[in-house]
Amino acid sequence: MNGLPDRMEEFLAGFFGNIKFVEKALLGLEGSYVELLTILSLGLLAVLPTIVPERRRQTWRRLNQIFGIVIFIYVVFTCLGVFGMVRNFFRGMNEIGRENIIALYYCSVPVTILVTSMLFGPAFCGWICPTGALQEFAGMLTRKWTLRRKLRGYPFGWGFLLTAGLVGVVFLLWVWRLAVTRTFFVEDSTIYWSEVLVLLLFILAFRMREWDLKLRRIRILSFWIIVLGALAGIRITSPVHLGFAKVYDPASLLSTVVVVVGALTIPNVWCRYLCPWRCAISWAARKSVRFIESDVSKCTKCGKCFEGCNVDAVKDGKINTEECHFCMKCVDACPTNVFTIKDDWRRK
Amino acid sequence: MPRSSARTVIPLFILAAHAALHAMLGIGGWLRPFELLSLLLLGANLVIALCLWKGSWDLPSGTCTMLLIAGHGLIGQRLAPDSLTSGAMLTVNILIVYVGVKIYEHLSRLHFAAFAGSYLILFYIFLTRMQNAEALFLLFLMGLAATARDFKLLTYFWAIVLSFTACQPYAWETTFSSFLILTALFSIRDSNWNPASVIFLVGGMALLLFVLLPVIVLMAGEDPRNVVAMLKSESVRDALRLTAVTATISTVILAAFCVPLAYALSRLDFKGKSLLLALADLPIIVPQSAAGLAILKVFGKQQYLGGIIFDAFGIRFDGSVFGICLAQIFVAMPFILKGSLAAFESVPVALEGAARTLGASSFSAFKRVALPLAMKGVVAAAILAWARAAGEFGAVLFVAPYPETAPIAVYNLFNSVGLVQTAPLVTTILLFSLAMFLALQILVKLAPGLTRREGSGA
Amino acid sequence: MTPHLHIGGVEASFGSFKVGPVRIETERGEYLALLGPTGCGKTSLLKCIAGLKIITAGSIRLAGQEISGLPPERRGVGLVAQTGDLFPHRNVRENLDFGLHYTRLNRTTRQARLEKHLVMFRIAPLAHRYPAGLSGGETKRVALARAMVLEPSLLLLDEPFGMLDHNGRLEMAELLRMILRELGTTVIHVTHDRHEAWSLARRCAIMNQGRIVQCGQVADVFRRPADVFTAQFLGCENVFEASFTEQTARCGEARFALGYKPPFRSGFVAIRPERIAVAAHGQPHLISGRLIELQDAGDNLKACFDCGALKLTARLPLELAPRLTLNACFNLTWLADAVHAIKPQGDEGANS
Amino acid sequence: MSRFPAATLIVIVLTGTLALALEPQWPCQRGDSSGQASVTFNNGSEINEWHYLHKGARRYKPGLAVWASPAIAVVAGRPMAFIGGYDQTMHALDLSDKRAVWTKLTNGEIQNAPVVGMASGLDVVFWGSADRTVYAFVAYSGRMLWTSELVPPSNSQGDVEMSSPFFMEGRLYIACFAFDKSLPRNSQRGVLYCLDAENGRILWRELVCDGPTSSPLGFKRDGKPHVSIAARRGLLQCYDVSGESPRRAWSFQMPHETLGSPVVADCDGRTLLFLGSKYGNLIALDAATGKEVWQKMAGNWFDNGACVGDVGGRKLVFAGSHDYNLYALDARDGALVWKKALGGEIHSAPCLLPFADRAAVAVAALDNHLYVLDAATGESRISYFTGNPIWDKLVKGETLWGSPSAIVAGRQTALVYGSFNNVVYTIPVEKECSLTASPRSSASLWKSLLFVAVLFCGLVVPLVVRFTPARSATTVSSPATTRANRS
Repeated sequence: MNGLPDRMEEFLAGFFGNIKFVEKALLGLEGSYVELLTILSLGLLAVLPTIVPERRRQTWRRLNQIFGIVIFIYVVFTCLGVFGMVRNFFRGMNEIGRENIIALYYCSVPVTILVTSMLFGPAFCGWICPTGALQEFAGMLTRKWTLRRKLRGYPFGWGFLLTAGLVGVVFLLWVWRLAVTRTFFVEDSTIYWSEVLVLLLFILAFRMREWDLKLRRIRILSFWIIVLGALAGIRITSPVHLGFAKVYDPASLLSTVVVVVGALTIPNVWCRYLCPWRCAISWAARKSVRFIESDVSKCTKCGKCFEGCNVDAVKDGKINTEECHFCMKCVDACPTNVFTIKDDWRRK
Repeated sequence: MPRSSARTVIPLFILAAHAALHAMLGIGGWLRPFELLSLLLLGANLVIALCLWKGSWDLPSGTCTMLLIAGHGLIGQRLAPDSLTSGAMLTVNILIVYVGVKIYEHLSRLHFAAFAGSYLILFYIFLTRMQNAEALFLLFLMGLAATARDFKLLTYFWAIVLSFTACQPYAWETTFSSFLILTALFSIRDSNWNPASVIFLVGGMALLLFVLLPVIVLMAGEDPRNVVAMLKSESVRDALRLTAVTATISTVILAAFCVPLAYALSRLDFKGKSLLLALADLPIIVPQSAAGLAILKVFGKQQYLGGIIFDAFGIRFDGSVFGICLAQIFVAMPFILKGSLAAFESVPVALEGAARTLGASSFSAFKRVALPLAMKGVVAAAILAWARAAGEFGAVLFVAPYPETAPIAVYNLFNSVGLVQTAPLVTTILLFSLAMFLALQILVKLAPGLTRREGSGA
Repeated sequence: MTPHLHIGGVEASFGSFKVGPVRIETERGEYLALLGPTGCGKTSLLKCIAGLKIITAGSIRLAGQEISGLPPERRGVGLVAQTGDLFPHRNVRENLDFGLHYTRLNRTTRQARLEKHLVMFRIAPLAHRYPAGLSGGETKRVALARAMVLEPSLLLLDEPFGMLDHNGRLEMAELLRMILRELGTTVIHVTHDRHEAWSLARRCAIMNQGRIVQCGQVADVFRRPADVFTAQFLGCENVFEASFTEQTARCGEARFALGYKPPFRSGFVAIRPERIAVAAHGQPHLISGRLIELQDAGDNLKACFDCGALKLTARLPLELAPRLTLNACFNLTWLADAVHAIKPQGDEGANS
Repeated sequence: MSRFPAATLIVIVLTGTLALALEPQWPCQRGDSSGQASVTFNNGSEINEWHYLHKGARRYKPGLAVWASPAIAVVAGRPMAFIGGYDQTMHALDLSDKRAVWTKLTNGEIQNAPVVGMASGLDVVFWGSADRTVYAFVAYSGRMLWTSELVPPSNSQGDVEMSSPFFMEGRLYIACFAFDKSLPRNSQRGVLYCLDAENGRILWRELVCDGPTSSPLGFKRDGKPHVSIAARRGLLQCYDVSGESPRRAWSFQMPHETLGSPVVADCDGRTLLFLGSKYGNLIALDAATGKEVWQKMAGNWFDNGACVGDVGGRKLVFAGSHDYNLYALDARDGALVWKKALGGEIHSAPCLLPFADRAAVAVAALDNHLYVLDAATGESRISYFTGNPIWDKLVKGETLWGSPSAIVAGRQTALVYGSFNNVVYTIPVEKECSLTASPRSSASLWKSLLFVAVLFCGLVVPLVVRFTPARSATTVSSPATTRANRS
């Protein structure tokens, strides 16, 4: 019984064991640990969406996402996944005025993300975020099936229920394995997020049509849990955390697997319902300079934009800015050019 | 696409200048010949030149960026010791230049002035006034870039900057409170406002802040671990439990008597009613210590009434839970009575009349019409009374100093070990009270049936 | 046959204001309009009947049973207040269900009756709305339904048309007629608007300063107001002091034929303004007067004529408008039954 | 050092100590060359539970321990522990009297354990501090014997890392790495120093590598003293130090970076060195040739040194890994004897101790617990909660952490462990202890999962669904209208 999971874990542990290119976050100011490369690379990644050519934009985007994964896994040190980012931001703010370099070290990732979101729109979600990219790549496998479900208005489907059940089984088996092999401790709380995701999948199996948008508000709850956790000094690892840190963390591995498997049934399921950063980013990007303007009068209701959107943020030429990931798929898909990307510095 | 001559000339010129600069520096021995960063800078300039030439970047920001890159080629490396720092600075500077050009082009001169001024002040604060703050400068510059185009955001940004530089020991607290004030100020701007009331508001808020700051500092400044450690202590938990239990019992007793009384007072009119209402406020007027003494004088075990009760039921009030409840009931009574009275008075009598004609007895009408409609006010009053009862110190101290309730525990601890060691306990109690209070408030908000009062016939 | 509702000598006091003694009798299924100006005690009287006010004297008998001593919940009287008085914390359905809760009906019967009334009063689509979200007409309908769902034998309506627009009134009137027709409930309808009363009631009672001044068939009351107040309240602007000789009323210099002999020598004479007509030149006329004021009152023209000592107000058909010029003299005429003699004031009980 | 045996004798007489069981008294980091940080002492005095609290004024850097490992010695008949930390102070603690006998403030953090050895006929504590200085203080009085600054100060100096000293035959070996900002990364200098223990004179210095190093480890082979030292980036080197200047005997490149220091043990007539690396390889080398004997893979880093001991007639190597497991391997061939998963990443070096007449191994893990496991079976015997860290900037696997040390007093064993919460705990393992942690089990996980599930389905989802503003409630599947409504 121990054979396969053991080997799997060992394989993954070997895979994720130590992956950073540099053993410190590169030396910068005064030979200290500084995430300067983060500012550099994230800044570059954020600027890329603004200058890529319109032709084959989605290919560029995928490249950007792959580059984002590489950057986050191999270079960035302070971002321990979405939760760690919130926590580190708080830490960094606390260091301002005392250990300024450490403040920069911890704040650079979240500040860069928020600042680029405020200026260039929520492009981080659609173009850079490694968690989102992972889910998107996984979701490509079941694209046809999920699209059919979406176009039929999320009917109750045995297939979906079955897949949700599969996720649940993966979850429970792994939890059982964690529970019997080792004692459980605080950082593993990411298990709860996976659990919530599994429960969500089950709930959504029956009520997706009615509750999809409503349940997205759980993100806010998730955000506040993490913020309060940061205030209380509780470490909670995120899914995909194991990819960013040097530490192989089975609980994080579990939640990553659940998130990825979940993304097979609902594209970007983590972003939709649980991602705490999404709140902050959509807040920051509300009045961003760069945004997608839609001219509904041109819309022929062909449904192409709705088909393409991974997070169901657009329908019939109207964009729900709170959900939009700025992937610009709708812009590229629209046959009548309903959408235009605008830079408006006067936007208030 | 027709290209203007500037599009062709300027990039080439700057590119040439950059190359010449590097050649000069290289020949003069100022720069290592094939230093990575300088090659990168040249490469970046080439890319931007191409972008400019192709027309996919607008002229002013492109030119400024190229100049900036050239400038970094010249002096950036002298300033920053390593290529990475230099590169990060360059990135942030490009962002600033880009934002600055855009603000200059698209927004008013006032915006640009605010942006440039902010940059200079940040420069002054972080690079001139503070030591070792280059990192912070980078951090805050990014913030400035994001917020500069909106005065409201810029104000918030400056609130953060000033809180974290000028008000350092209380940075979070100041941020929090200034955000509160700013949000309030910004949100009134739209409604019809006049200078007088805004000034009054600001003044009042300043005082409110003065009241709130100690509380906020106490709560934010304490290490959560100390609080947890406090919560783990048996005596503290006992005190908190006792406080919660006695306050709840007192509130229940008060509710059982005062809510019907308030209903009666709101519905009946009789001689001496106003006198009765005035007397009901007496516990507020009487100093707590005096109230405690008064209770002791009547209900003390040695006293007449207290003696009778003790003989008859074996209940003693001084130094027991009953005494605590008694003192709490005494002080909290006006709050629940007045609150419920106001709530019941807001319920139209006609509704009860309607209920009567529909077959409800007067008790039933109270239960099914008056009480549900007044419930929000009644519960708010009960919560207030609960808070008052839980926080009661003076009267309880006289009547029943033991078993310790939370306020008395604070007093005793302060007397024995002093300020520093008492602080975590106070924070604990504060958080506990706040949590209970919020929980009750949320409960009232969320409780079904109580939320649908919008537009009642009041 | 004993009257269904008998109110005999009811008196009640509200502070300094006194109501009564009041005496009203209605038959079963009768629709009685209780007319009176604002503040005359109509609503108070309703409250007395419903039991929300304690009466100090007199008796109220409903279907032969004395109810004045009973608490309101046991009187079986439905009351629809002016504002509707819906319970804001209950939705429409729960509002209707409120009274049923006390009826000891079983659940299915209750449900059935509730559904029936929801449909009957056309409020089924509103069943889950809260009163705060209802319009004025809807509120009234719900209030009416709430009272009627208990099937009271007596329904008291307090200004049911108050605060309604024209369409709302029509709808409401239709509903009330239906109640009258299908449920056979005795209704007392309190209003200050005589048109409202005319449209529904066959009997009406006029109330003034806490007393019933006249009670009778609508046409009767309208044609033959018992006193000056009633006449004026019912829209008769032309009331003049007069002395009577045989069948003639003398009013200053003018004389009017009455068509009957009043039982008193002096008193008042009332001329219905609607019955006054402008006679063509040369036609026989009763009086001539100079037009001093002309006002378009919507469905008629209100014209004031200065006829020497008298100032006559006439309600003329709109078609006359082109013929009427201010300060011109016109000949006025009316039929004999337009004139009604009114007993002098202070002569109590002469007509009752 | 001819005076060494004589001095030992004098001390024995002086202190009345009957059993100082270990022959070379303090030759290594905290313990003997087998890595056992245990000392036995027997003069009848009891060691009771003691929490020594010292709040340093320094702010802590991320990833560094508050306390280094303690060194325990019997000095003047009293069991004493010497421990330094990021408060820059060396504390000499009397474990039976429960008091700090003396403290010495230095100018830099003390990142590693001190060593107690004999010099000038006295028990002397040697330690290195981040002020680039080696201190030698008389153990029982705190009188300064000598100090020696290893690296001259310079303007461009950055962080300094001083290893634990190693005391062998009157000589003190210590490695020092001072980061020089003026130099490129690949021309930094990690240097091994050899000092005269009597007066602190530097006998020789040897450039070991271009980065930080582990603590040096001395052992004897063919009667000749050797010192082995590992560079952080994975180069393990062995020097013959019998002559005037060191001679490199061999070197071995580890598969990846190493954080711990090597330990040595005799095994079947061979002397083996054990060292773990960042990829999770624990490697046994022949100390004579520097050739790999066996290699064993764990799930993650070996963060600290290993520990070797005789358990039930077998020589076992114990090492804790970041995959939460404590591994017990057969020293001869690396066969896995047992492994035990604990509550967190294991960051400390294990330490052997007798516990109820059986060998036990104590190890601290990042879940803030100190575990005592049966050395033969890996069964968990007891665990202690050693407090939450006072700061939360745990950077796992980037530093050497403090490890527990054990002292055996008569039939009773005590663990000394400097925790991250400013406290040095002295824990008598067979007596009542206020820190004893309740055993944890998987049940708590299942319970809390159930709790979360009930909370989520029973409270969160109903509330979220019910109290969602109408704009999203009415436009469930059409965000378009959502936006239209808002605007």
